[in-house]
Amino acid sequence: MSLQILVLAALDGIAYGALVFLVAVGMTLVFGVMRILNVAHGSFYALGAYAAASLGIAMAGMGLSPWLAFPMFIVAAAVVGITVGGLMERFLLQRIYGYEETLQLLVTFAVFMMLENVQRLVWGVQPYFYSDPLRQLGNVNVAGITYTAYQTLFLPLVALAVLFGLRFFLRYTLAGSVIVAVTEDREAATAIGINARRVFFLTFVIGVTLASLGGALASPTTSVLPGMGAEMIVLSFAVAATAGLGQIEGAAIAALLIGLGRSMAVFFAPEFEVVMPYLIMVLVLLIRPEGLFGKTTARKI
Amino acid sequence: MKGKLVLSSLAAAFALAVAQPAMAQDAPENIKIGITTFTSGAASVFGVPAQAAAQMIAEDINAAGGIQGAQVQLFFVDEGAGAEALTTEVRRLVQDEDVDVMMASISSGNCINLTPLMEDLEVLNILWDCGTQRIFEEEESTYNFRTQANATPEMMAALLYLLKTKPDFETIAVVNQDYAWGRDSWELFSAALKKLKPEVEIVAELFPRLGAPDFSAEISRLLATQPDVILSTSWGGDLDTFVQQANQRGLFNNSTFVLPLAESSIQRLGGVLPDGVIVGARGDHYFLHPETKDDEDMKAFVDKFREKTGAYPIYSVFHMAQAFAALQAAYDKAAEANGGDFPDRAQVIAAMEGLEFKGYGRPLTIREDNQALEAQLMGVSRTVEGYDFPIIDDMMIFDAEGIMAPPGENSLEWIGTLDASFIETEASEYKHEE
Amino acid sequence: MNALLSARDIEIRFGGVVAADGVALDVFEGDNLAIIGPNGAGKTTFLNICTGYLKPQAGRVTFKGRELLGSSPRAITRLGIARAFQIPQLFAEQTVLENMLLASASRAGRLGMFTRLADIPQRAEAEAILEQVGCSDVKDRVASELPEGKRKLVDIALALALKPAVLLMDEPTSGVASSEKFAIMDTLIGALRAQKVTSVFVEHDMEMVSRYANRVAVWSSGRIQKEGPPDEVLTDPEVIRTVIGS
Amino acid sequence: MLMRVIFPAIVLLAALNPLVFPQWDAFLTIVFAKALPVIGIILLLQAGQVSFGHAMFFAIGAYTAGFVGRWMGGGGELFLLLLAALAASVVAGLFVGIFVVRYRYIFFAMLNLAFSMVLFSLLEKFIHITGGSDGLRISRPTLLGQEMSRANYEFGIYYVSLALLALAIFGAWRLMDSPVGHAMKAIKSNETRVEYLGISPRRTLLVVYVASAALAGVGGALVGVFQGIATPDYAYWTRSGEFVFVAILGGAGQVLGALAGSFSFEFIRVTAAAYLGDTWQLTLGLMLLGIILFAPAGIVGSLVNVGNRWRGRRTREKPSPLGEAKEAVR
Repeated sequence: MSLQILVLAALDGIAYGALVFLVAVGMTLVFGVMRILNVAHGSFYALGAYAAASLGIAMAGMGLSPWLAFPMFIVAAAVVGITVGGLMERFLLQRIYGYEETLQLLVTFAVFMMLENVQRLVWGVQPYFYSDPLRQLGNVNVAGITYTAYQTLFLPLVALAVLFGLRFFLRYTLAGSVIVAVTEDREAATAIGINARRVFFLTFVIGVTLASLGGALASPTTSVLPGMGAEMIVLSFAVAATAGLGQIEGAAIAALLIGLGRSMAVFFAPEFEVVMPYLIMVLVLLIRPEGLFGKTTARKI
Repeated sequence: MKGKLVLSSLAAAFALAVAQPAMAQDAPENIKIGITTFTSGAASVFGVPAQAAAQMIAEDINAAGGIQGAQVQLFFVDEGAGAEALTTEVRRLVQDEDVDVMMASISSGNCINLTPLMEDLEVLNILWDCGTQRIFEEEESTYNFRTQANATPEMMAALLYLLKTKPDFETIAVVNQDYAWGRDSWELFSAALKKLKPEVEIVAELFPRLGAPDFSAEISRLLATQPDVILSTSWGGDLDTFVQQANQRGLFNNSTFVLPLAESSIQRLGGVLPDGVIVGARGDHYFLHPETKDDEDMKAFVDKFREKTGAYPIYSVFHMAQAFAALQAAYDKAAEANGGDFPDRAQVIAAMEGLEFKGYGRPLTIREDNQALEAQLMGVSRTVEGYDFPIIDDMMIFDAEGIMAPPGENSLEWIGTLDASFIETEASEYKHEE
Repeated sequence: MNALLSARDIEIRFGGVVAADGVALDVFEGDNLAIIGPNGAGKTTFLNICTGYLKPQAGRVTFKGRELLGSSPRAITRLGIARAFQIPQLFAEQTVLENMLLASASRAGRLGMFTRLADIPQRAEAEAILEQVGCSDVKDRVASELPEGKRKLVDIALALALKPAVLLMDEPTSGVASSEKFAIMDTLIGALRAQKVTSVFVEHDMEMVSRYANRVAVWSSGRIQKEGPPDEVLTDPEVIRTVIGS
Repeated sequence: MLMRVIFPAIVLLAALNPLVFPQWDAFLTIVFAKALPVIGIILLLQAGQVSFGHAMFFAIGAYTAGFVGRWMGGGGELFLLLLAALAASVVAGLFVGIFVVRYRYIFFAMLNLAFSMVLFSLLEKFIHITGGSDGLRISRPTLLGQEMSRANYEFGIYYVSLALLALAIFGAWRLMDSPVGHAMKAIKSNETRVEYLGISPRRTLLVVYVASAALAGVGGALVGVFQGIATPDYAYWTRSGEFVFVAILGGAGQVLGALAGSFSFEFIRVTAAAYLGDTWQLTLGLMLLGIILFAPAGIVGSLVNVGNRWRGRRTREKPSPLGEAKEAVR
């Protein structure tokens, strides 16, 4: 294997990992704080992609500058996060916080099924493609190979920004430290007067916004079509479980690992491309049952 | 739940609404037709237009007095709802609804699944779109007939076109979807390539999964290896994504692309598909078919379909039209044999053997193994005035006999008997005319 | 006389907190050993170590000469060391009798898959133990519905159903109404003696200690500060200052 | 009452059904066959563990039936195929089980999911062996050595499925009330104490896991030989999700819930697909939400509760089939 190929594989892996991270980090955050594994997370990814693609196509139709697509992505993601995520938390999740994990999981599974259906009803079955932002950023040349700046530079930068933004938010802002407090010890946090409900609402909206931001950012690179969410869920699970549930930095590393594993497979063992994320997840969990960065907690007796 | 839905009830209601009382005294009121098609999932890019076509054709048939005086009534089943739901619903149609004929299906997997069921239930089934060559090669069939070509001539035509137009290539790579069609089509193509041009080196065999959202790594690898030819039999959203990403990164600059199913994506892709890409349409049909585009019925069909859906017909639409054409021809033939009286089901099935019928391309014949002989149209993409997407130019039409395995012969074994003279297979050539 | 259960040089710390720093303690057959000491001194931790729930950083624990460290709670239970808990650890969704039968079934060997739990041959014995601890009246109630005192007793009964050689109890009568404490301890200690069960119990109530223990160990600052018969230990001025007085 | 009167009555009715409504046979065969993996899920739920990967055993059963049938020539013999599927899923259950019983809750669910997705990918990958996404054709086997027409064969399979389901329901019912079954419930409410009783939670879970894998495998084989095909979709995670869905729908507290859930699920799916057109997923999703929010005991559990109330008996059943035991040990 030549160095060139390693570099190429690494670039593709980073670009893919960045996108996966953007989606998976929301799921990880939500699980860390609320202890709910949100199956509907992939649907929010799809909703974000659909919203961004249809807004983008509409904007292009109005003759607006393609540069406006970038702020539009954030707006689209936030709109999905606040409306769909907010409504789901307020009217559904709030009723089930006392339930067992399994039932919570199934509630989100039900939402997933419904949202899959809703997507088809709203957007139909034909693929959407909105690649103006991708073209707008142009190409870069690495080792004689053309890459899109959007995938190779922009997406990883956004992922880094989200990673450090979240770290900053959780460590240095009041809302963030409240979230951390609830993550670490819900009872103690409630005991000192933290309103867990508001924390949950905030967290969930952030998580959904991140998922749909991932979808919005993915839309210029891929066909937006029904079923795109179902695969992303499994991938997000793989990242979240590999990282250790609730581990934000861990999710970044796990996403990178899965991205690199996948692109290396394309270059050296294409037949393994599909199984790669699951193999990584199985291997990591077999060696470290709580994930790469997860912590075990013993029951107090 | 991989996207599942059924438009069937709406469609059935619609079909009921358009159905009218029968004219002829001896004919039954209705011919009931069950149609399986994708109305959900990725393959609905074929299924939904085909469904629209079926409804449109049924309207036309009924407005013209039906088939031998009987109105056709359609029942749709969603192939996207999964194998069990599909067989359950098909069974219900056959056993409870008592349909006269089934038309199944788009997915080869579903065809493989349903053909033995149809044999057992003893109901006429028209394989209206699925491509796997295995079906009639592996098992004989009494009740199943295919009204279009299969994977073997489709791939042979693509290979021949490539060899005739670009004889000097030295390296090839494949990027196919990782499922039966992607694998089978490459097996046929590469087996023939090895016989006809053994010196060609296969530099990459990539099978990203069906529905993959990203091909960046595949494209990087192709950019690094720079094959002369890149083949992809992908379709739908996968093909769109692949072409978009490949175009953006300049993969089209140095490699010739062969995209045998691109006709079905070309209207969505628009200008993203560059000129000079070898494009196929899985058969002998195209809305600008050089031999039939000026026929009145072709023009009317294309216009009406555009009016109904806003798009030009794609190959699955033509396949649906062929299935109806065959059905109509079979009823007519059977009625004639029956002294002009309305035929019973067995007579219709008997009429299917050796049936000659015409869709919107050259005439077709059903062979003794129940497989239709259909010519193949290939060409390259070209941007022309009047269309906001590339059309197919420099067309070649290959007659079916020369490019498919004879009845009873296995395709791969047949390909094993080919030699370099196969490249000389004759083709009619056409340029696009304004 | 050889010790039945013997701990040597146990060291364990959690972060900066030293819970045990060279603890040595012997339990002899027939003992009713009470462990007393200030809150948070590490008494429960010691029980956790002896039963394999925690692993100390250094030291050894032997039972009948056999090394216990590294074994799981399950393996240690199977050797004959049972444990009752400060916070009752019951199977909340099942009835008291079902809780007991599960313990009895486990003690009797492999668990069956197709006989009903209620029909196992050990049922009479399980009911007898419930009778002994005065819980027969609640045997058909779901464990989570019981008042705290009853839960505590069922917790001990579960350990007794294992017919252990040694029973480790963590504040057996905390949570039990004080009017009932002595009656319960009378029957309990009686049952232990009758079945020749050696017992160790962590206790805060000095009256309980002086009544029911034959030996007392004082745990303080991660060490055994003093050890001996109750009348001797409980009157020691230093013990009074550090433990009893506090 | 439920198991002594209603269960035999249902089995009897089902046995008589082909004489009255033979057009229901195909539908009911699928209902019975798919209830088998759901029983397995219900058994695991006793210990609070949810497998999001049991479709893997379902697929293993179906593919084994296909391979063995092909190897025997013709289609093989139904009972041998079922036996082979049972053996294969037991072995696979043991192999996967040894790993997954070390994990709990989300990790248990996820690891199962990962294993099943690996299998799913392999089934799609090894196209020359498995037929890839087109699936593996399963020819019609003989029934007790008899070659059969499709109608007779389906009639036979109907009774085979019914008998196996009845057996499985009875067995699972006994298992749930056995020491192992109670140990499962105990694992859910307090695994630490289970250890302190000298019971191995892992071994207990493993035994039940293997049993549940076997049920899923036999169910998969039945669906496979009935449909005449096994596809990689059999192993996809949404199918595993469906099994869990059906378990909750029917009521995870009662074995009979598997049958009730399976029947309702398939019924909704078929009728919604036929009459509600493009909204059947929406319908199913709403159903599931409704059940969890308003009748968490599922269909059977809710009926039992209503029955008990009607007879004026105070029930000791918890409102949720899974209980709220997590907090109970505090």
